[in-house]
Amino acid sequence: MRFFRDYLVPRIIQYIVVIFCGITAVFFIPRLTGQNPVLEMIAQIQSQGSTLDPTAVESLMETLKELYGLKGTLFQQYITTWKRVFALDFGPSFFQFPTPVSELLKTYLPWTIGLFATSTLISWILGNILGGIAGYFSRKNWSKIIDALIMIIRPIPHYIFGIIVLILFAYVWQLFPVGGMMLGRRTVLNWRFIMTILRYSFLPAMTLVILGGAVWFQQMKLLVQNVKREDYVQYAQTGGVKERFIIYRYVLRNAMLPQITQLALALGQVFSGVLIVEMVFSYPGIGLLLYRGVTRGDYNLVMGITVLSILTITTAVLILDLFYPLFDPRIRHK
Amino acid sequence: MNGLIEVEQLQTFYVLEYLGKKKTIKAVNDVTLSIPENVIYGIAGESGCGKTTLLKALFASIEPPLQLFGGKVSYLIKNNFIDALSLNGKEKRELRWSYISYIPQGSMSVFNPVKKLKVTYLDFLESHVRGKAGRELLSLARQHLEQLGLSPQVLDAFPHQLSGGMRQRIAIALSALLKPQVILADEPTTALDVVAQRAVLQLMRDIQQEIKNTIVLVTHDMGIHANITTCMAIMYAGKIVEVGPTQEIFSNPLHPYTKFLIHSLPRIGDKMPKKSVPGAPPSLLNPPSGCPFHPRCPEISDFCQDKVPDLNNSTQNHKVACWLRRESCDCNS
Amino acid sequence: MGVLKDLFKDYRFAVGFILICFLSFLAVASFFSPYDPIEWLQVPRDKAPSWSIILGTNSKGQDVFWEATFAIRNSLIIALIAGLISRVIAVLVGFIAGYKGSIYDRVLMGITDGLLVIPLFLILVLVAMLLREALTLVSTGLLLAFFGWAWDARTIRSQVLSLREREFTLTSVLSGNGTLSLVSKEYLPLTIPLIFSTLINNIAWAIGMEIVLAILGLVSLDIPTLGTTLQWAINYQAMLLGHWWWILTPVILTILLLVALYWFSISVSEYLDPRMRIQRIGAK
Amino acid sequence: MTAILKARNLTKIYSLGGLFSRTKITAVDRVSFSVQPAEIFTLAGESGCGKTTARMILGFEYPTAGELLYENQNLVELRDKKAWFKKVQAVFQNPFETFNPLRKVEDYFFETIQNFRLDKSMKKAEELIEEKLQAVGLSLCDIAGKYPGELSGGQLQRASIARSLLTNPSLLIADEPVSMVDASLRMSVVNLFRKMSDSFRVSVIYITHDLATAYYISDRIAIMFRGNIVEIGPVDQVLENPKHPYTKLLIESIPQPDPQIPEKVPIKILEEKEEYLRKGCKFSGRCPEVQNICKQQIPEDISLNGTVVKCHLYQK
Repeated sequence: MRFFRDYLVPRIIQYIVVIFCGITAVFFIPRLTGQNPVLEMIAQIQSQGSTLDPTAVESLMETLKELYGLKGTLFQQYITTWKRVFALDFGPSFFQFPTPVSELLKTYLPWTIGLFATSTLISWILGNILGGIAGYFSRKNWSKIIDALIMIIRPIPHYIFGIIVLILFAYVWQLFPVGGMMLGRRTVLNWRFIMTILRYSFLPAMTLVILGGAVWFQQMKLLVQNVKREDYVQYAQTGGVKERFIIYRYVLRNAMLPQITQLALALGQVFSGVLIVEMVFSYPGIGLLLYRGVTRGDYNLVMGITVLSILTITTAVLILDLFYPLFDPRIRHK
Repeated sequence: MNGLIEVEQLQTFYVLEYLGKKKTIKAVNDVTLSIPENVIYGIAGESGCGKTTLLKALFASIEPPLQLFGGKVSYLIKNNFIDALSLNGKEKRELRWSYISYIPQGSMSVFNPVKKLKVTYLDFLESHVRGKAGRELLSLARQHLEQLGLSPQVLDAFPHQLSGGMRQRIAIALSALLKPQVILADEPTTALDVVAQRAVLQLMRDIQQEIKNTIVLVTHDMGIHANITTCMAIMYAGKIVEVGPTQEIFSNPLHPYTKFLIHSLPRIGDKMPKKSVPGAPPSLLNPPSGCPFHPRCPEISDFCQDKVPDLNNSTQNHKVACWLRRESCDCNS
Repeated sequence: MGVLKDLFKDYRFAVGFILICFLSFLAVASFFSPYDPIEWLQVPRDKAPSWSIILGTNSKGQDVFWEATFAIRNSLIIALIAGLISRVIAVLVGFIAGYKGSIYDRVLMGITDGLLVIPLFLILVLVAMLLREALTLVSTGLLLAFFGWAWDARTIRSQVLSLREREFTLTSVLSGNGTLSLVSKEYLPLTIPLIFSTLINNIAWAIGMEIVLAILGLVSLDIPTLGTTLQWAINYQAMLLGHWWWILTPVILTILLLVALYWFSISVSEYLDPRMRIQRIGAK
Repeated sequence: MTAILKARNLTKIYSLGGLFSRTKITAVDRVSFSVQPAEIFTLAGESGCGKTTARMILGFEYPTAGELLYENQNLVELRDKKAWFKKVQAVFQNPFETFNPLRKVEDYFFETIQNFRLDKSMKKAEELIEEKLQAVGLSLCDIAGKYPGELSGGQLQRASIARSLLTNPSLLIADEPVSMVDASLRMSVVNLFRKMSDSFRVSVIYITHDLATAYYISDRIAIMFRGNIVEIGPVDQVLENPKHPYTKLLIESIPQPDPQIPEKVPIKILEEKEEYLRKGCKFSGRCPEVQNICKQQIPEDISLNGTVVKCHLYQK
């Protein structure tokens, strides 16, 4: 039971605290900027030429405040925000009035989750195994070549790399569709539908796997080169233990541990990468939704996406933290 | 009387190349040694005298930056000598642990931290013993531990759950698992406290008596040599300065450095003022000319500086490398 | 100069250094640009690159080459502001959490981990959305600085934690050094390489993030930066209309700049790595 | 004469594990001793208890309970650390870690002088440093402009001692100062402590697990086992005829450099963690002269003509 109290309870408390701080930050930061989205909205409407008499402006102001959850004192607004978070209802979206934000999110979120989960997993596994092998045989030529290649890919940001892939594969070689996939009402699970999903999600997934994989490759290579010098690896080598055992049971097995914590810490950034790549390829996920919401100044939608992302990421981090003891007995058995 | 391992004029130096400058450290500088069978052979010397490098050469694991500059190390296997340093990777790997095994200095991180000790034992066994199932090998390991007076359920624990002393004894038991002809131990007890050290030495003595093999024990602590080794060699600046039965070396030390090593350390019950060796330890980068000890030797004479003394018999098997001992050697013992 | 000679032995430093010099030369060249960075229709539109107009012209009627020089300069300004200010925050948080420990450590690290886990990108977007047009170069830099320190504060803290355990900390305290002189005399020389490499990585991150903000239309679009030039190119369907030179210029410049910065930082931080410096002292 | 340092029931308890776990290890358990001026007092024993006590004396850690009196002023309430460091200095175990590898060794000397405002002029400062270096058998030209990497272990340790002498402390804590120094050079450093306590009137707290060097230079000794002082008294009495079974075991286990000594009787080894949490006398698990009272009741301190033993065997 000590393990439960020592390891789990602090993690769960941290999970709740982070969500609380996240939501509070999302609540306060916009208000700190001193900008009032309602005035912004009215200015936008008036700039489009329709003149409103003062009473209409007054009532519009009231309804907008209501929709934005800006009614009453700061504390009341804070409470309404939390009510919205728990009910997962973020009010109506503006650029697709009156559909509620939660409706939009319900249709677009599964796509992002699918892309995010598969690409992160593939890039993590691929990057670690390749990095591990390259790290172990670091003197061989092929590992030096891959290293040089990765050195070029690693610094390129998601958006730029996405653009290059898009230009090459969609425009120049025309292998993949340029635009995004339109979401039909019914998602019927037949073979043709799955093929279209694959065709549309291949480029974004490839971009994410390459970029993510490069990061994991480099970190794993460095870790393996350090673990190779550890006493227990040298001792196993002096003991004439088969090389196969040494690579998998000693080197990769130990070098993998810090990579799990690193994955948990980097999830926030990886998720941002996913959103950016979705914008480049107009992949029908919440990244695209974000792009449209931002360009049209739809606060409710952006607020909803932010809150939802915080919940997804912190839950994913908690799950990863709970998995970690399975791999590291030093935590399980104090 | 040729021994189990023969070392002839061995020269292994570290070649360090840094920003264009090449530096060679003469760690083992022309050493000739014969390690007999069924004995605990001690190698004494301070840090930086090359004893660990000599051990690496004995274990035939010479990897860059350490390079062989001359001489031979040969193992006696089924009574014919084979040149250990010219073995290829596969042959070396087979000999490891079945013919020659190794006890590490600190056992802090010698075992795979994320696996139970029994998995590490199985790794060693499966790499050398063919045709036996895992369960059989495991019972072999448990039996081996019981024989040595260690509780077998230790195998079900993780390394971090055991104390330093216990981990070191598991490492020693592991080194004797396949009953090798030779076990090399590099300062096995430095990291331990006196009581745990006594248990470790006790275990090594039991193993040697049971398998009747040779344990080469390297340590700077003369007390341990007196306590456990049968014969020993003393190294200084990459060379052997004195070699012989432990009884003789302690009762009648010949080389001035050996005298210092034995008499300069304090003992409970003896308040006599003790003086340490004057001067500073020699640099292996450019060792002093002639006898390496001459800059610090109280009984120095003129030709000590120019000619390197070789090992010369003072009595039947008690040799010393010192010019003064040559002439005035009355060999009355 | 001996230092440069040693560094140039490493091909990554050579490539990185030369590229950085070339790009900063371009940035400086922007001061001598014959064209005004913001004015439209200064040159005939949509001309393909030719000898007289090296990189051709864009649909806004501007010379792509001179626009690019402004773009590099402005992006570098934003990135430098973001990088330097976030270093100050990261070093402060890292050293206080690492050295003071106990409550400071728990509180500061709680905030940092919180910031790490939350997708900062989204909060950044939220704030930028509200500031909308008011985002000049400096305010974008400050915004990026405010969100860019969490990751490095964590790495700096772990290094300070390990330094605190080392015995020379005790010697220094016993020699009468207060916390400030201890940190500056004992820890800074050992952490400078880490701070330097995190600075370069942060600059690269800031450049990448500025591009995304521009694509989202959250920075004022008339100030030319690598992001805004790319945004205009995409808006005017440069790719579809075949004006490849307009869209590729910012993309390739960004890649060159980021690869150069990355290689430069890797080789320099390896050279400054304490273990290497100790060896160099030994080899003297 | 009055002792310069008195410890009364000094206790330090560490809680392991995360925020909520309450597994506690008492590293220092109600330790009391006193150090006379110009005396070498040894804290011997395996457990890290000696090191923790030293850190508490230096003020790097605060005791959970008990008092530390320096000239009858409780150190725990002392706020002005710098003034305290003028009176107490320390020498550490690993000479290669004592000085920052990227800074010159001499910087520490000049800093100590500046920070404690010992000498205004540069010339006077150099003279003071030269004087202290001579006392340890070195000279300023040996270490001038040199980095730690360019000096040997023995030289670094001597330099560390010289630095600690600059402020003419009245108390010096030597935390296993010779365990990392070559055996052949060890005595030259050990003799230094004797010379310092005689000529500079410095009291030395010598922390070690090497009883032989302790016997050679110290005046009084305390044997510690799992956080308790089990035996304390003049070094000749304690080491020449030990009373506590653990002290006997320690002395008997030291390998003597003399092959004639007969082999020792095999002993039983217990897991360390078990012993910390054990009820009654912590040594009862493996004590050859154990009685059943030892397992229930913690023994009190019994004084036998100058030596104080914590063992039921000597219960009146």
